[in-house]
Amino acid sequence: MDLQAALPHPPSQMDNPYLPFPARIVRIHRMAPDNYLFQLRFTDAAVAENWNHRPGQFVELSVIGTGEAPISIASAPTRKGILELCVRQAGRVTGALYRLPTNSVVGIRGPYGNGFPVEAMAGHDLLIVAGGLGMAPLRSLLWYALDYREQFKTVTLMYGARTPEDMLFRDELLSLADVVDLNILLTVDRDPGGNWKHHVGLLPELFKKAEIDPQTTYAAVVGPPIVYKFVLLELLKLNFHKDRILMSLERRMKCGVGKCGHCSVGYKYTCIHGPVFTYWDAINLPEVV
Amino acid sequence: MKILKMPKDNLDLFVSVLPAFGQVYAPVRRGSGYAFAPPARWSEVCMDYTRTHLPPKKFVLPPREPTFRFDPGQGFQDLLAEASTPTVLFGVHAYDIYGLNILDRVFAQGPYKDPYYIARRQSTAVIGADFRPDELHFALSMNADFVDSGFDLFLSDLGDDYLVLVGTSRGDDIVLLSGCLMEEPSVADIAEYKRRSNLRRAGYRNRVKLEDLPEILEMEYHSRVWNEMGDRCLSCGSCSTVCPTCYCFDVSDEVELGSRAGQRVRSWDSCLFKTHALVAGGENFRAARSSRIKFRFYHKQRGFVAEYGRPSCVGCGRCIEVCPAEINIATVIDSIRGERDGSASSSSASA
Amino acid sequence: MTKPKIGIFGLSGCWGEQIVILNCEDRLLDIVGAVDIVDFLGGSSVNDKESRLDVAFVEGSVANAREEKTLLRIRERAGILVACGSCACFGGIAAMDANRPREEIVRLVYGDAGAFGWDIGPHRPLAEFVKVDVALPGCPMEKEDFLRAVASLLNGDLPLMPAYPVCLECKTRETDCLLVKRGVACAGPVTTAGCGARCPGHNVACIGCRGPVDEANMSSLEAILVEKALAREDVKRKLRTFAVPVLDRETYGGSA
Amino acid sequence: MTRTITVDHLTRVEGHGGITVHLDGDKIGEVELNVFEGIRLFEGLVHGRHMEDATGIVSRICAICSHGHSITSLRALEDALGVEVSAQTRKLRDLAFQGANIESHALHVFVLALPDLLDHPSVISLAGVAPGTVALALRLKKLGNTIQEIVGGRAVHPMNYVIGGFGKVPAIDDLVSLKAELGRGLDDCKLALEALLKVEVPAFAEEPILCAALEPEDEAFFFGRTIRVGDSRKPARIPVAEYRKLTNEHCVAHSHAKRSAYEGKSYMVGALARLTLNGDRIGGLARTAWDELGLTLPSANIVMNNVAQAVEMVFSVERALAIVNELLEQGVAQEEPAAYRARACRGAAATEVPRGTLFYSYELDARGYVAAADVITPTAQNLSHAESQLRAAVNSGLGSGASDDILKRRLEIVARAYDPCISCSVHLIRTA
Ligand SMILES: Cc1cc2nc3c(=O)[nH]c(=O)nc-3n(C[C@H](O)[C@H](O)[C@H](O)COP(=O)(O)OP(=O)(O)OC[C@H]3O[C@@H](n4cnc5c(N)ncnc54)[C@H](O)[C@@H]3O)c2cc1C
Ligand code: SF4
Ligand code: SF4
Ligand code: SF4
Repeated sequence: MDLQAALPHPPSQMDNPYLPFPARIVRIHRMAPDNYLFQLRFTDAAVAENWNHRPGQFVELSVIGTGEAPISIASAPTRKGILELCVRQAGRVTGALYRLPTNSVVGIRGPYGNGFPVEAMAGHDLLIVAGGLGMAPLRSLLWYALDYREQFKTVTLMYGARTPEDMLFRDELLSLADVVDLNILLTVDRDPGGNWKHHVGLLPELFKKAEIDPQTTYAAVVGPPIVYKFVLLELLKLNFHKDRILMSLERRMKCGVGKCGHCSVGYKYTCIHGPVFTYWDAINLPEVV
Repeated sequence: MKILKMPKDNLDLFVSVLPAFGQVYAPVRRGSGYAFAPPARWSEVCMDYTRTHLPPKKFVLPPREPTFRFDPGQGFQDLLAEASTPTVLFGVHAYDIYGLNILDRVFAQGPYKDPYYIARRQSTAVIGADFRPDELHFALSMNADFVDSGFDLFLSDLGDDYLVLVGTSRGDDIVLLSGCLMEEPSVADIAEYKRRSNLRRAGYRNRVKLEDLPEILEMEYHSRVWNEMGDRCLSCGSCSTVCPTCYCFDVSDEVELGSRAGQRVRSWDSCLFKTHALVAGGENFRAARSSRIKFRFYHKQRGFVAEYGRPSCVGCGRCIEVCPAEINIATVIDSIRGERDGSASSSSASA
Repeated sequence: MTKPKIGIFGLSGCWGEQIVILNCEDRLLDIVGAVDIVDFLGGSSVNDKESRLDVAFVEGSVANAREEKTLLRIRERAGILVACGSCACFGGIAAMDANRPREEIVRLVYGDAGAFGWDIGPHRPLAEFVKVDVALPGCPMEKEDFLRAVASLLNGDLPLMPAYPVCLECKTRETDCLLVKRGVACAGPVTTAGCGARCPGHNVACIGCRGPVDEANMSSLEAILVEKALAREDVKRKLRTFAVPVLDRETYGGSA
Repeated sequence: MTRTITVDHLTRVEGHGGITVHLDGDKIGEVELNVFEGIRLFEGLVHGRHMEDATGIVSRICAICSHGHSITSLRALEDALGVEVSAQTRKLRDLAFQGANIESHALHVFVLALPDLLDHPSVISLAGVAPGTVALALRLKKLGNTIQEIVGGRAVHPMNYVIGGFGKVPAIDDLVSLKAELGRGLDDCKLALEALLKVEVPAFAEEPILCAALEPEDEAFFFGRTIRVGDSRKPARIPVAEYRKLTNEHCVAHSHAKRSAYEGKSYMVGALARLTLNGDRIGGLARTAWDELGLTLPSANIVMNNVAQAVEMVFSVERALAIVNELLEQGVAQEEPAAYRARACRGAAATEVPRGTLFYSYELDARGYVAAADVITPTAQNLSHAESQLRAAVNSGLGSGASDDILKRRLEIVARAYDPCISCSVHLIRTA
């Protein structure tokens, strides 16, 4: 075997998966005190043109001179030209991102990860369950489902946040409620302001308010560990198929392309085999849940 | 495959053409061990070395590697050119070439290819050499005692001659450039090669049973053995650092004083370190030392099997040699199997 | 644009970090160009002791009430407080005997004259008194760490520091392991990296000058060294040279 | 009317100290050099530690003199253990001392003292008007550090020095590049001289100075086994083992450091003392510097110590180059440290570090643990002398009607002339 022939040719700059594309922050929307929505536009029109992602995929975002962090894509694939990232301030990179003014250039590479299996989900009822920041990747799925509404039967969104102020995309979701064919169930843990017109209580309580047929439904669940714990309980109570429950895992990541080793769960890499795993996958991976 | 023979007396002439293919690195003494380093004189090169401190991984995945420059004004410029320095690695043992082949699967195959790795691997000519196993090698058990690819040339000792396998066209170029140093091997040479290979295989003193290891590991996931190891392990990371197939890396941005321009650097990391699976906010998916050492074993011996059809361990014995806590991959496998002290199966149920 | 205001301060110590700063000969003029050093007793006889500081670099440990007061005042003034060197980060070498009665030691030095009533409290790390934003350990701190910290802080980022042990860096030097091959009490496995394994690279055991790595497995290393026929008391003292206050506060050696 | 003049905090010196002068009308009462650096009590730290750990600990007494502390500690241990080091080891240690001397003197003369003489608050402000001179000083300082790094492994707190030799003998390549740098260093020395020639050295007091320094053993200017005290014509001689005859320490209440006196008189150690007593050893470019800078010894002006340091800096660059040449000619052997065995023993050593004579003695028990240790640093010895010079400076200042502000500045300049290392002075070690 010829070693030189066997190995792929050294790729040109275009196929260096580590090299970010410059993108400009065109708008920063402060959705919650520690949650900003960043709208980005690639500086190179060709890159924007060729960009395609699936709901549930993520990008590696570089704040130039600080570092890189994986962030879910919150916008729908159908929104060409604009990429929306919903970021919580959590540490060095996200902290530096928060200090950048509009018009700054950041680096973006991706999209990475498997995303939601939308082809398999098509033709089914769709149940989207989001807790807290879990809404970020699910918003992409939600918009995908709305853009291709005909592909799905009923579409239900259950979303829980701590308070109305913490609810991401609150205005957008509230405005959607009446205009599209979507069953929206929102809840907050507490309502300090007293102006909340929807449910107050924990996320799993919303299951009492919805008619869900486990035989015909795919559930996509993303949230903090506590959400998984109780939502999964509800779904299992309903006798959901374990491989029709989809969840998105979060692990430390340094490359996004299956090399750096950090995001491994058991013997899968979150970045390439995930981040979306079925519940069945997850319980069979050591170290999850 | 082209097979040739070269009298040992010709070795000096042969190595004198190598610099035409790049900076030559060969095994030389370093303390009580060896290292691949540019030899000052050829007499420094130890053809009978046991193993080098660091495996050839250091050439294809350097301990610290700047990958690109960034500048808020100018965007991103890769530093790929630096990865293409022609290099000749002389005297690499079969298991280490196996190690490179395993790294190839991770870095040069699959949906994303690592251009830095590929550039380095391609600009490195690998000249293999056979070896005599010592008490730590268990390459035979890991099916890495012999390689049929991944090298340009491979030299096997026949006594007065070397049998030379030509693995690539570059290998052939080296042979051609060296002139008439090689000849066709005779039937007797091949017989001698086989005899010596058998002898080498018989010479392994360290062996592990591999056949059912993935299942055993699956079943012994909660074995007490892991906790005992967690108590002893220092999380020093020495085992993964010297491993020919451990490749975890960390990434950091280095900026220049008074600017946001700088370079992104990747550097070796280890799954034994506490921060390996730590995420923002403080959650650590492998906070316990025992879970980290278990992870290393699982990933090498179990996870890789699932993903690539074989374990990523090649049996070089390095991690056994360097572990200050005397954690020994071969004996760990035995105790998991329950064959060392019979403890594994009896304790596993309790967890 | 106004340049960030910097202060450089020394409490009890050997002046090592200030010397390290002065030893950045090639970069000093760049640093002076990028920041405004307004308060630096060791370098200037005109100092602004009141203004707000963007960053304060503090070397040395806190040994008495006077130093505690100095430190609290620095904290009040500083946006970011950087503990420089192992004395500031962990108490350092002077805190080695933190658990021994002070009077006894004083008598050893000053004889019957005693301490004239001086304040001779044990040496404590800065974090016992104030919030420390960045810790640059090492005895002394590494020049490179300092320069990298300055570069990051100028961008508003906290510097990245290694959180793994010296062994990783040592292994990349491809020398014999002192612990495994020579049975020497090397503190590398329990010491935070960042020095490039300078000591083992010179065939000299690491003495732990960069302080304990997060989750250092002290008890296992101790057991390993005792197995190699070193006296347990001696091993303990060797591993407790630079960071006694921190080691005593956190429970190291707790296993998996 | 009584009053005090105080310098709250001496600036541009290593460590924390101040000056208090008590005045009753024009009569000077107590003059105190206060040391309020936190006490670190190194004696408690080395006591009971293994002899092999001791040097790494005492190095931390002082950063700027860490090579001096380390090597002196080792020489005392070797003296106790009866270890003879190789000629190569002696040479390399000598080289390290030259490096330390270049670095320390470049720092003191240009960064700490020169701003005074040119009326600048700091070297940063000096750099604004004389960037060339500052860059030059930094280059020389770096040269000293490079030497210390190559020989000792690190500029501050070297780790490469062990009992009997070195962990790792410096690499030939490093010595080759060092040779080139030392060549450039000589050129820099010439430029430095030019810069210093323009500087006028003030004299605030004329007061005879009693000097003490080691008598150089062979070519190693900074190593010796006999102490000289007095002046160059007829100094008294004391064997190093009996160094307490010179140092005679006592404690005073106003300071965390102890005081020294020889036969009841305070004395001075450091560059000025060395050149006064051993000036006959100085030749070459250093001698030219001496002449050009107009250094006349003995001198009664302590500020001249700065000039003596400049001369010594040139000497050290020349000496370092000579050593490196010798090493390169003879080749550097990759030798192991000399062997030794623990036994109950005691020993002492002294060296000349940049600020003066440094004394060490150790007593070891049969298993090799430290039973007693004693360290006397140059600044500790100089404190009493400095107080007498401060008094003289105030005296002459009052005589000429100087204001308190001028007096304070003069006090600082006089104190700084000693290049005091307050961190050092306070960290006395004595276990008995
Ligand atoms: C697939 C995926 C999707 C994500 N989507 C979002 C999102 O839409 N919005 C959002 O706010 N956050 C998201 N996160 C989490 C986000 O990546 C972390 O909050 C972020 O990396 C923190 O970086 P930092 O530098 O600010 O924090 P630091 O604590 O300073 O982290 C330092 C570095 O460690 C790594 N790291 C730390 N925490 C994480 C983590 N949780 N996951 C992966 N790497 C980590 C990163 O490389 C990071 O740069 C996602 C994580 C993953 C894995
Ligand atoms: S070498 Fe041994 S002690 Fe160190 S991390 Fe590996 S298993 Fe643990
Ligand atoms: S010599 Fe010390 S630092 Fe180096 S690998 Fe061994 S134990 Fe670790
Ligand atoms: S090896 Fe250890 S003692 Fe030496 S510099 Fe590094 S941390 Fe300090």
